[in-house]
Amino acid sequence: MSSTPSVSTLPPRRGYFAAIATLRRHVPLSVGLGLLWLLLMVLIAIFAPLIMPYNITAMDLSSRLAAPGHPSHWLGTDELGRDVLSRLLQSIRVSLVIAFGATIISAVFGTTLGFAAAKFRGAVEHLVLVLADFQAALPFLIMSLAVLAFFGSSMLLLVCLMGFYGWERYARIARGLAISASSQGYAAAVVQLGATPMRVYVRHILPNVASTLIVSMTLTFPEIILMESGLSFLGLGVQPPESSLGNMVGFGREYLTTAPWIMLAPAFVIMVTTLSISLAGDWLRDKLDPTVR
Amino acid sequence: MTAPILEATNLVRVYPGRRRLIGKAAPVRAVAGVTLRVMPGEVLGIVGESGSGKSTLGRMLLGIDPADGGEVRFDGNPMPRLGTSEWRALRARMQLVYQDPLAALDRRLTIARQIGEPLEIHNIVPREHQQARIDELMDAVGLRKDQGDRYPHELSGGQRQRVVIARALASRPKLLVCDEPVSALDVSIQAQVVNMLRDLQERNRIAMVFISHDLKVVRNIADRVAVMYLGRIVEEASSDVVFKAPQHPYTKALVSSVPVPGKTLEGRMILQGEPPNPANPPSGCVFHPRCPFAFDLCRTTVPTLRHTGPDRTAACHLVPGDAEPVAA
Amino acid sequence: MTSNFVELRDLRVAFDGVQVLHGIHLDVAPGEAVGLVGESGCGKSVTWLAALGLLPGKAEVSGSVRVSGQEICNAGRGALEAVRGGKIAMIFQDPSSSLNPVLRIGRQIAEALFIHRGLKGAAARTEALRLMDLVGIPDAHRRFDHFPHEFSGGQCQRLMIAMALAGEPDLLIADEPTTALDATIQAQILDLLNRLRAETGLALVFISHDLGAVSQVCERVCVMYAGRIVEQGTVSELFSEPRHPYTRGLFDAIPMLDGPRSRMVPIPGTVPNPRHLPAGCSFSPRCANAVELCRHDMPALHHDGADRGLACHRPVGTAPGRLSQTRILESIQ
Amino acid sequence: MFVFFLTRLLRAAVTILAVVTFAFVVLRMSGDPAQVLLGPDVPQEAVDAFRKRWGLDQPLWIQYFAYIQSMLSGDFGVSMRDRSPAIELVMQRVPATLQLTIPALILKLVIGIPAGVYAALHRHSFADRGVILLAILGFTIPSFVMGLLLVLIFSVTLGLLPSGGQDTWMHGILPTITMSIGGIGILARFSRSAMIEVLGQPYVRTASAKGVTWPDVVWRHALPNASVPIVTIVGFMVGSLIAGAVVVESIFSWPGIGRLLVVSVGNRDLAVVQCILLVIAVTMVVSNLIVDLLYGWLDPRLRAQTAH
Repeated sequence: MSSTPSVSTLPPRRGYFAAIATLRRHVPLSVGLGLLWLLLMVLIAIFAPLIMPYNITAMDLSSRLAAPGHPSHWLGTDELGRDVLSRLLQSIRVSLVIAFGATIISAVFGTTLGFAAAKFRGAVEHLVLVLADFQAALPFLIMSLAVLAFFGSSMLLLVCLMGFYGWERYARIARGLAISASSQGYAAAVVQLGATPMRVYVRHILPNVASTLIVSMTLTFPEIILMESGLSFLGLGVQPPESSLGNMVGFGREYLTTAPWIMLAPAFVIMVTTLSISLAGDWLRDKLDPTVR
Repeated sequence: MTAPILEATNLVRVYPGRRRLIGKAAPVRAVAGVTLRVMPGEVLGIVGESGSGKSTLGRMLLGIDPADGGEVRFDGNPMPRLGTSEWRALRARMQLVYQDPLAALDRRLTIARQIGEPLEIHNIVPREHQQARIDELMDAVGLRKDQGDRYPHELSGGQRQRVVIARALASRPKLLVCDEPVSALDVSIQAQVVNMLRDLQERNRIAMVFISHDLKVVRNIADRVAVMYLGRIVEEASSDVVFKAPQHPYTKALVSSVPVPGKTLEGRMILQGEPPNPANPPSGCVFHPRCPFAFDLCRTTVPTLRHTGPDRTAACHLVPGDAEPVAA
Repeated sequence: MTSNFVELRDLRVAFDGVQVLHGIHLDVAPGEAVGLVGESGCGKSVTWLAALGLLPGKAEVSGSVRVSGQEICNAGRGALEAVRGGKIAMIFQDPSSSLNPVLRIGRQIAEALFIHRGLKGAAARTEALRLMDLVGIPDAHRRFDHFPHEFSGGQCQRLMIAMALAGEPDLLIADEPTTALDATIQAQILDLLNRLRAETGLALVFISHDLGAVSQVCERVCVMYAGRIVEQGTVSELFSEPRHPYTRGLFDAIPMLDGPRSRMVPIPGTVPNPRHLPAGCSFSPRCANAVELCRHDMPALHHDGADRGLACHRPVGTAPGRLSQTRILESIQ
Repeated sequence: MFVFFLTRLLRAAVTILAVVTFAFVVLRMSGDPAQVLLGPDVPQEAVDAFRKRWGLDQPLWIQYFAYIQSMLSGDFGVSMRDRSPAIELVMQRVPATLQLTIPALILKLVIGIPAGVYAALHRHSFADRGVILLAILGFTIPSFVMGLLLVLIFSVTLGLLPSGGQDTWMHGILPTITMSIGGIGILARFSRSAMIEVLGQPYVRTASAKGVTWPDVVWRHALPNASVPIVTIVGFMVGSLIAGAVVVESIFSWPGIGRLLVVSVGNRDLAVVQCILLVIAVTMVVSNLIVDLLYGWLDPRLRAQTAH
């Protein structure tokens, strides 16, 4: 009886090139390049130990501070004659692992607190509010500095600490969306059908807020990279002999006048990576935001 | 004589009001002592303007909003507490249809899965027969079988409301509360959905509470109509007579304010002023500040709901009625 | 024949290449009240937003809009601003969000008074208070310095009307002014519009989906469907003798308040998506009268008589069906 | 308004107490300051004497209450390193930090907000795209990278500006620019989206419909509404006037609070670190408080809800 307007019509599959053409139409060039770069970074993070030409601590004292383009050290060497390329690859791995782990922790922690605040209200909500106030009162870098300095830096502590970065953003989003869904929306409807709270949160609310949370993760992720590299730059993050992007920049700073490449290579990687994630995140948000469509 | 499926006595719902700058919060009595009953297979219409408490009342009848006073009995038994497993089990027998179907549907699940959700939750139909039941429901509300794997945003407003109704009917409930089910829809679609609701209600002998601000739609679907003003029922009668010969001045004004195509405004009874703030209701009859017929008694004494004729009640000092009020 | 205040000619609007308005011809004479009726998405609001240049930048508008003979379609900012508020004022559906939330209500009205009449200070205040009184805001003195959120929806709509009157316009466009309001408040606002028209000789364009509301304030009605005017005529002509099947369907779909409790009479199907308009007459898929011709040929709007117009190959017979006839007669009485 | 102000003040006090407690617990639990300060080879008697001297031999909660009590009486402890009151050490450094952060804040405001508003008013134009791209670049480049790049270009290569120190106003240029770039990007992006949001609101259409000229629509109707969200970000920036310079001060050897913090953390100078944390928390909390009050002033709708 009633005719249905066909809203989404998927393009027919016409092979690989058609797929690429479709992709080109839907993904702007800058975002595409960003995504490619991120893919490269992920591959490096996974395969770094296999593709590193040298051990990161291997010193080649005969060719210290070699400039990029050196036949056996493409990106040059540092003050101890260590291969910059190898250290860079390892640093990407370390920085990405920390940022990734921390983003996950932060998202899980924040979302859980947000849902708890929405479900129980009252005292739980107040507690979350106090925690968020606390976080707002003490800049994260300052707090991290204090904690790291006095507990000493370890990889585990660093990831856990960074895992507190940005949790309040997830908590706020999760709480807001859960409350709006429960007041008049789909979650209220499902409760009214007789569903248990578990079913409501796991089957309905979580999948619905997931996209928004993922977009937040694209915001948090580069910020955590920046935070970790900032700490490492100040000498309080990743400790030698281990190496991260920030700590490479920090040590390279000493040789700014004589061997700027030590610092420039990791600085470039940080910039392009955070830029790529930001571009991809913006694009993703526009795609997922129903009001834009 | 059959027993009512739903019986509400002296229902009260109080919201903690917005706090003032200085002083205490004024509580808002959204529902201020409502008594009503619905017989099996009967359609009770509730009309009123925004702020009259009709939506809150609907939610209280289903036990979704707890009562701060009075009680709701469903099928002779008191309403279990919100969130208990008995309460959840009872959902299979009473259902709600919302005003905004897009908000009430999970936009990440296909409509077939959503229609089938009550079956899963209440374990009503064995898994292998669920699909058949879903197809049957979709057919009953006028959706094609191939639309089952669509998502809510791919449907029109009318179709979405059909999905919500199908979902509400999945567990074969005995009571359906519809809160403004068609007011978000276009005129031409409204009629489709109302007709469908009426057919389903008659076919399955479902008792229904139909809440709306649209008198014309209520007139069409309800057997009996209750008119609400500021948390109270001011008049109740069969829908055939209540709009034809309204007794309460507010009902008269409501009927008079319905714009009828081809009729001009002249000779209409146009109420002055706006509904008062529920946090600070007027003394006496809450309608008296807007009532063209109000006299001294109205300003001091709250009129009680009395029988004013066979099967009809009104709460007005000007309408002669029984000596005994209706509710306890 | 000459002195139309506003003349729309072949007005077309497209958003992102999707045509939503397909050539609107419409005249408004001075002091006249015209209703624009149709379901959501039919283009009734877009018509006037486009005419006044109030659509967002991505909208492509073409055609001609003449106000007192002066062309303003796609005119410069200055030309449009000279017309807006001063010659043509507009009020909107959702009064509460249509008032600036951070400005005091008195200031918002005084702003319009300054722009169009150069009033300032005490003079502006006096005049603003008079307007607030005129539209029925009780206690205007005390509420002059209140913010919009301190007024109810109905009062916000009254304030919108006061603000619209501040420029002493010749035409007021009311875009679903009562849709968001309660029935008793709706009646008040309609009454107010009628009173103002009687007192000031203001012309009115009343945009609504509610045939009932339109018939209470308008003399002439245009019915729109899918971006086109499909039928027009005086209220009495149109309501006693609707010729277009869609108009008829709209009447039949309205349940009656009195009379027997009968099944409602819906129009089958749904409003078409402007991206995928059916071929031929846009209404043909939902039309019981449609024949092959309707499915590939778009009927043009033919005028017969001064105000009567119809765009249909297969109009409903002049003698309407029994059910509708009784209903319409009932409603005319 | 009064009730709102009181509850907000109470929340601020609770927050500051939480910060103090956090600082105390973390710093005291992490290790023995006596050992750190005196070195590993000092005889036990000396360590004990040091502990007694600083009250470190008492149970933790007594130390905590003693700490809070002395703080309430205006005593923020004494630096273990040079024996001068911690609060004096900290306060001496505040002007140097403000010399960088206030000009940086002004740069952020006068460049960021107009750029964002301009982009919003000219959506989809070339300028709009340019602003977005520069803004994203601005806040994705870490300040230490930006700082070092600027040093590399202006000091090392061109030799125009000094690379570190605080001797002349020339020394302040690079750190100020470094510090402002990220904020400019954030403010530009935020102002742009706030403005776009507001321009789509019905009341802006109303203003146009009543004949308000376009510049007045922007100035009198759109901007005041857009300023509500922008104030949040600006408030946060004002709050971090003292805390926001840690990295930049380290790069340019600028003797401000940030440097002091990094050095004190390295030395485990408890009193100084706690004092800095407290000063930072107080500025943040106070600026948040002011932002909340400003909201009420900017948006009358919130004034009505402030009791909650």
